Amino acid sequence: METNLALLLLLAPFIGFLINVFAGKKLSGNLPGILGTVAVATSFAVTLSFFLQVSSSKEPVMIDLFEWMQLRNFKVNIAFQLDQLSLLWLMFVTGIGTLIHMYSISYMHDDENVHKFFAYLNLFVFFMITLVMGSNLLIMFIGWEGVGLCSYLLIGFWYKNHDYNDAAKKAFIMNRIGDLGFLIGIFILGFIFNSLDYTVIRTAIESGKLLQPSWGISIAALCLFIGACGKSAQIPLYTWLPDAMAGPTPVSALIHAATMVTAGIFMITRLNFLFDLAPEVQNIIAIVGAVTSLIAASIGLIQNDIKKVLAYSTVSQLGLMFLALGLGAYQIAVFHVITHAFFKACLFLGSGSVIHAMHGEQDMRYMGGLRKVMKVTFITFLISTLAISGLPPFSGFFSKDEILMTAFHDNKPLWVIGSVASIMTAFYMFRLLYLTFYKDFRGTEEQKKHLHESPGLITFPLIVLAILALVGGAISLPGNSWLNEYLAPVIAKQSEHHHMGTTEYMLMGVAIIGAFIGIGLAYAKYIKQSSVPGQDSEITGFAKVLYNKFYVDEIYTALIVKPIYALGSFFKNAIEVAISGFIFGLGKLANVLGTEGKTLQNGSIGFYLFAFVLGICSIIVYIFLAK
Amino acid sequence: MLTVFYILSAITLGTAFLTILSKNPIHSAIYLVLCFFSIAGHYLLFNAQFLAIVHIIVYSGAIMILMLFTIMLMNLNKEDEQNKSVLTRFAAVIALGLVAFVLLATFIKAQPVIEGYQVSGQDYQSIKVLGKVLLNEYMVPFEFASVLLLVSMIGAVLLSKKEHINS
Amino acid sequence: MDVSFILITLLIGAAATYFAGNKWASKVALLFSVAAFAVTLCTVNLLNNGENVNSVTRWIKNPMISISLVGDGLSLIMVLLTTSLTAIIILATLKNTFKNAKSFYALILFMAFAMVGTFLSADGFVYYIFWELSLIPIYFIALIWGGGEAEARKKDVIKFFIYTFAGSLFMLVAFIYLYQKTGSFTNGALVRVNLTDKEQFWIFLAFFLAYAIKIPIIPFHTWQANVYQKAPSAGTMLLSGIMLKMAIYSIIRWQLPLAPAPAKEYMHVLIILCVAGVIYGSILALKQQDLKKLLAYSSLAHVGLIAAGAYTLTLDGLRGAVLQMIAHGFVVVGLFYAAEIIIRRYNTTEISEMGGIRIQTPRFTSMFMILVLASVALPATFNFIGEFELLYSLAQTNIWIAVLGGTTIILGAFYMLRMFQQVMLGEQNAKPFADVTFGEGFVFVTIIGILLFFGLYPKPIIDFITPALENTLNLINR
Amino acid sequence: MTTLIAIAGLGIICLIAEIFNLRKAIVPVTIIGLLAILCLNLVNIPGVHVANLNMEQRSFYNNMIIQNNYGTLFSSLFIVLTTFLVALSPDFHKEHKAKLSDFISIKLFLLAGAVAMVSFGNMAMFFLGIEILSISLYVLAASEPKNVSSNEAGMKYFLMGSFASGLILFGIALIYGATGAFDIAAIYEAVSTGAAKGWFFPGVVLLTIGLLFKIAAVPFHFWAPDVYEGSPALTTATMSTLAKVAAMAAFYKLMRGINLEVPGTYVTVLIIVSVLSMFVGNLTALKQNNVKRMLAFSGISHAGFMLMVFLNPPVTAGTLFYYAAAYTLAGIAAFAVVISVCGDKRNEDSFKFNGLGKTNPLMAAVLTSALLSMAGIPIFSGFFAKFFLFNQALKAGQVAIVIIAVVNSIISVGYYFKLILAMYTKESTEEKQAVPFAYTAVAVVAILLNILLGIFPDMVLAYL
Amino acid sequence: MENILQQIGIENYIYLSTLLFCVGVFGVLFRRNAIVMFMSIEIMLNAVNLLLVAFSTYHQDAAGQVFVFFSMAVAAAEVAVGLAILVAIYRNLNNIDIDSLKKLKG
Repeated sequence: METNLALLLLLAPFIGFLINVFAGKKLSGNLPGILGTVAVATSFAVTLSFFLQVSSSKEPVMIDLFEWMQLRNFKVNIAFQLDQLSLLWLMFVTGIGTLIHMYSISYMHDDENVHKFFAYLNLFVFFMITLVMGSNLLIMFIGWEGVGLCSYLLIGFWYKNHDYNDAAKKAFIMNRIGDLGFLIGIFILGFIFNSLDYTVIRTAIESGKLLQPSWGISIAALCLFIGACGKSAQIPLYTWLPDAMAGPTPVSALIHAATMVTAGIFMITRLNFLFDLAPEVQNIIAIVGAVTSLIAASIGLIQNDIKKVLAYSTVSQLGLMFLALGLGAYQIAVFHVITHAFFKACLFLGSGSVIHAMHGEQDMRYMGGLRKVMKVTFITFLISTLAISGLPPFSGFFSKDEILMTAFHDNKPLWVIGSVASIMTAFYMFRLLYLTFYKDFRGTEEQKKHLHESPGLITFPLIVLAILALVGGAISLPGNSWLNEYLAPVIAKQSEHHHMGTTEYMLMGVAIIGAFIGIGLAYAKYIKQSSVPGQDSEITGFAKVLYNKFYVDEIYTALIVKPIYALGSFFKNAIEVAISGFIFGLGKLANVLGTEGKTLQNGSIGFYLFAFVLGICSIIVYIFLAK
Repeated sequence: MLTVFYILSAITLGTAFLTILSKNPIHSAIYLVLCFFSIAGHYLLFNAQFLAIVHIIVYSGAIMILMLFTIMLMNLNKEDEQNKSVLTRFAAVIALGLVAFVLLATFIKAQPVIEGYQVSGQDYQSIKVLGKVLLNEYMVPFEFASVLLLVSMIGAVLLSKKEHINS
Repeated sequence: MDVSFILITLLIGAAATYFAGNKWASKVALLFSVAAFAVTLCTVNLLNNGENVNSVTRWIKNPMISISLVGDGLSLIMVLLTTSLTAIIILATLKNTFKNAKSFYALILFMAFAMVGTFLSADGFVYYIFWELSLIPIYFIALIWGGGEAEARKKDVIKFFIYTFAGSLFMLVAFIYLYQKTGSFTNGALVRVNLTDKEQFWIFLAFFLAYAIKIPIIPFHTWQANVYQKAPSAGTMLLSGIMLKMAIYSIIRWQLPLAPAPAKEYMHVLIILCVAGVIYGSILALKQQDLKKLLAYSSLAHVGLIAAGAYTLTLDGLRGAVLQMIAHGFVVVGLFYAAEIIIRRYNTTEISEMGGIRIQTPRFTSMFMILVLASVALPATFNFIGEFELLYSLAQTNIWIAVLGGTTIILGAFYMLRMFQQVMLGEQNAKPFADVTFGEGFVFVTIIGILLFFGLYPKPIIDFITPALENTLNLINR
Repeated sequence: MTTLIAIAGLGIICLIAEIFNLRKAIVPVTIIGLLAILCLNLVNIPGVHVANLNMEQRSFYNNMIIQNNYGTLFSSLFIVLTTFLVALSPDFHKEHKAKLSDFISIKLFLLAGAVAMVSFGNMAMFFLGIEILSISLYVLAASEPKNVSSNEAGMKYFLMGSFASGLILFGIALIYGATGAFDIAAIYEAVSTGAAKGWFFPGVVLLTIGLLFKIAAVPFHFWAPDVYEGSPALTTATMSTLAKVAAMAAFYKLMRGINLEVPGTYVTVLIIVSVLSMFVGNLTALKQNNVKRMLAFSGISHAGFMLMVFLNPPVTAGTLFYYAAAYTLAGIAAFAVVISVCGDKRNEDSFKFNGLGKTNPLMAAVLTSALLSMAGIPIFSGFFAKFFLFNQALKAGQVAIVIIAVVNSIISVGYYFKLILAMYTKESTEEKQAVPFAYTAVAVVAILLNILLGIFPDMVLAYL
Repeated sequence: MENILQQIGIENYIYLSTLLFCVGVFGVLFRRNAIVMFMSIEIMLNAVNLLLVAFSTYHQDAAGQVFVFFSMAVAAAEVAVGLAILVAIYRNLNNIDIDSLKKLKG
């Protein structure tokens, strides 16, 4: 029964995908969307039942299907594991997934390939479920690459535009760089543990009978972290995420904000027992997370594309999560993942609503004053913005604050960085809010005429998510964390719980003040001074560096892409030519010798006889006289 | 006897050279006949009279007549051979020297020590003996030679037969 | 019933096809290729039931040569690959009209015959004969039915022939040398001979030359791209799908067991050479403007990895190599078929003249996409299994080599997606493009079905080949 | 012995038939006669494996003729080849009907010479055999008196051939001087007892050189391309198949018969000649446009290959025979096609073969098979021939020369395939013409025999 | 029965024959007139004949002399055929200079 249910959970979206792929074209109107939504909702329902079962029984559900791969020292099975961590993830993946599917029914209504959209979206959910449900690293890897694929398909959904296609390709390839790291990590773990099952590895570690020196584990952890970097858009592999905004907005909300990008965090949390053995790697993770958070936030300060701002904000928030992971505070990272999923999904969907109303315009410089026409969108957006800015009692406050608190305890510099990033977050989020919803409309008259609130199918998910963003912090209130207890079985080393002392309250205060500083700055600039960001060419100085994202893409192009192409040209024009030249040279040599042979054959009997005689002489000399 | 041998040898080699060096083919032919006669002299020295006679009949009498006949037929009795290039002559001389040197050196090297040549006193070259050997022991090659001659005959006919298509 | 039935079926098929005349040739060929596949399946079944499927016929007394055909997991899986792909390839060409079709199809079946013979032979000399024999049909297929400018084609095809012929002759010399040592050509006897390391080295080298050219491993690959480009698609499929697998199979079957010492001593050199081919081929693929050439270089990269795996002398490497051979065989046939469809409709191989096809052909696009993804070894495709085992085996020798070899998953994605984008995506192409017909779709679906099924459930194949590979490994480590 | 008599008798019957105006009957009678002689000849094979050349042999007429498997098998091969050549004759000489009997009888006498060359027991028979063969070929080469090329070919062949005959004769004289005998067995006896004088070995070397000329080995090969090109195609076919192989077989028999111990230098010379022949033949063939000329150079290289049998003489008789059979059968098939394509138009440039794959697929297939056989591609007997050769050479430990031979095989593919390419890829420039049945029959039968030999090598190998 | 070799020695005959043979070779190389080349070849054959007779005497064996008969037959046959070819050439080219036969080459 459990097996069947779990398979239903897994396969429901896949069935949705199949139906949409093969029959989607024939389904009329909203039917593909409804089908897709139902499929994911089914998964959600099953997840819910499992969730309730496991949270009460505290016994994970293990499902072993069949043998998949055979390697020298171990076998890999197609097997699934529904424990606390995976169910938690499944809850919000399928939950938010359902909402976003619902949203998309309306949002993608006019697209001619809507059935494909839902097919891909369903496929994504399927792979995400696989990723989360797998009971060993290779199953996770299937999902891992699968979601990458869906991300590729959905970013490039509007395939007529080659910029979008480039973005999709970039996302896939950068993910694959991380995947290579992941694979190498898997290999090393395979050598060390002779298995890729989480439980086996965990048992091996906890029994303390490791044969390999721990640096092997460290390298494996580092490699896995590289994989996580790729998927979760951390330095240095983060540049694909802002570009990925080329996809339809629901995609950005689901894949590039709420679920897929958190796969890295899931993986590290899943293998927390492993990372605990590698403190150096944890340090690296923390530093990378913090730096990413700061850099992404700083770039976000000055972007004008509404989705780009949100994208950098996502990168920045993911950085914070990695900071938490690096500090060993896995529950807190998970907590932030969940709250972030709520408010960031809400923000993206809200921005989608705005873009929908603006007929595809994404530049904030041409928006403004929308709160009057789009009330629901505005309110939900405001709630989420407050949540991300870290104001109590919104969910973001609790999760972010816990991260900063942990950082303060463990590593002060990182706390500073994290706090600065938070202030910046507050600033650019409110900048976004002000530019979009306040003041007067700056778009064309044509656009103004058509401004309207989005239909219910769009606003309903917004409202639900806004509520979740508002109250989501409740799952792990300071001092009384349901989440900590719930996750305790899957986290090997419990981080010591901070008692809420004066330091903690003071830190909270600092955080709140920081958020207000950011909001205040934004208010001063965009409400008081009514300034609107200028044209691209007017930007100068450091702002220009920021506006151009620290030129990272250009640097990557110059350092990696260009050299590869140059190498390709070199191979093509030099080495290939040289090798075939050599081979042909042998043929030419034979031909030249043949021509020489021809000239020797000059037709004169005298010469022939002379050669004959010379031949006789040399043979006789050789045999009889040369001694 | 040695003197006779040397004189004969000198004549043989000399006429052979003259055969080659004379510009007029008729002269060459006549020198060659002389050369053949001197070789017949050698045969006589060996006491091989029958062979000497056959030699003269076949070579001087048949082969050389055939050649002379051809020369006459083609009206070649004039010195119309074009001047050969120096290179050709030089090459020929070099080849002569080389071959002569190499072969002689080889034979000198390969020369077996001849310890007192013994004569058995047996008859081995009278016509009677030769006839017996030729027609008993060498009967098959003797018959086979007829095939050879037949071939050359057919060949000569084939090459010079006038074609008249009759079919 | 033994393995010789497969050969006989194919040979009779070739003759029957030739005499069937141009009109019926393709159908007869298809019939016989399917029959051969069925016979192979029966043989596999017999082997699984523990029956003896070997066939030995005395042939030449001095030197002692017998036609001994041995079916074990390794050889029969390759035969299965060959017969199934032959059927698929013939199916894929059904729509085409060839001048002198009877010869064309007869040559294809004859080539299949030779390749099957290569896989089955356990006698070195017979093996060599089949090996060479397979070269003749492909030469004529590429020459007569090939595309492109005639003079250039001729040059490339003859270069290919001489090149591969040259390599294999040295293999023959090595075989004869071994015969002098043992008085037998049979695999079983040859692997038992005691050779000095120096002898082994030279024998290894002779074999290597033959295989490196056929596979090809850089720097012996220069024939490949041009021939792939110029051969008709069926020829390219035969070449890339099966023929180059002959060489990798031979590495496992002949080269490594016969000369294990140099294989061990120069393992790293060999692996690095192969892995260098992976990177080299990938980077070159990025620069190609010609669709078939691009696929050719991608093939170079993939097979480089397979060869590297085989040279690791680990069970995972050998198994990965076999699995990946099968997977690559199917995927490359599928890709070339897709290329063929595009080329046929647009009458060009230049990528720059393509683009904007997706909008017109949703079905074709999906199938092509899946093949592209399989070729970049997306998990849950068969290619992933192979590539994973290969990379895992590389990691067993040296983790850095695995990293280098692993760049294939990055670079592979790079050039394949780039190609896919340029060929399929973008604004609608001015030239119309009809979506796949039922027949074409059938071919794709078959291939995709195989790739996905075994991607998730490779156990039957793994169980089938593993005993034979363990056997080989024991011989290598004797 | 009966074979020899029967062949000579058949020749004479041909001549007589012409006198009695039975021209139409000549060719059928000859072919039937030859086949009968072939049967007669094959009866002599005892059907057991005979490793040693000197065993199981019968001698006739004071050791003049020796009959053993080696001689019988080679004689059979020659008879088969002559049958093919005779079958090709009537169509080839259709412009010269009056000369047909001459041509055929000369071919028969030539065959008699060739048979004598492989079954001699005495130097006299050997010498007469080689001379009959040579003189017949001089005549055949020059057999188009109106054609300057043919004249030139005949003259060149005659002058150089006579020169070589002189050397052979010189060699025989020296051997006689050293051993006092012309009989092979006696010579062998003298050599093995150490009674031979110092002239023996120079004699052998001179004889060798003369024979190397006959098989057209470098550096005595210069005549071959010119003569092959200038002669009528059918004569070229005779020279490149029958004559070359007969000389090679005689060479081998002679060396095996009289040489007890060959010094290293002698073998080295043969190896060098062999290697040179391969290289010069193959490399020069690459640049040839005339097909006959190309086949001439290819023949030079094959002579080089065949010389490899001297690397391991005691056991290579079978290999030599196999190689010879493979090479000549392929050669006959190839020439049958060449003749059918070029006819007697005296132009054998390779462009004549353009598009043959379309205009005459059967002939194209035969020529392709023949060329593949010569190149040494499996299933054709040429491959097995090379294989056996390499096998023997490696048995003798000569890896280097095998490698060189391999390199040459590779080079040879270049020019063989040039012709194949022309047949299948180029457009025909000639109008399609009907091919006489005889040509097709000969080509097909020859190539089938070749393939048969490839599939069942034991068919002949078992007897040597 | 007396024997010349008791007085002269076989080696002298060998040298003589060799020299005569070389002169023949020289003639073939030196001259371009086909007839004279034929003659040179006859000289070569005669040199060998002389040698055969010398050896025949040396071994006191008739076979050598019998062989000379065959050699003569061969010489005669060769000359007959050679001259026939020569006549054919003369008919075509009106000369018998061997250097005019250079059409076949390359």
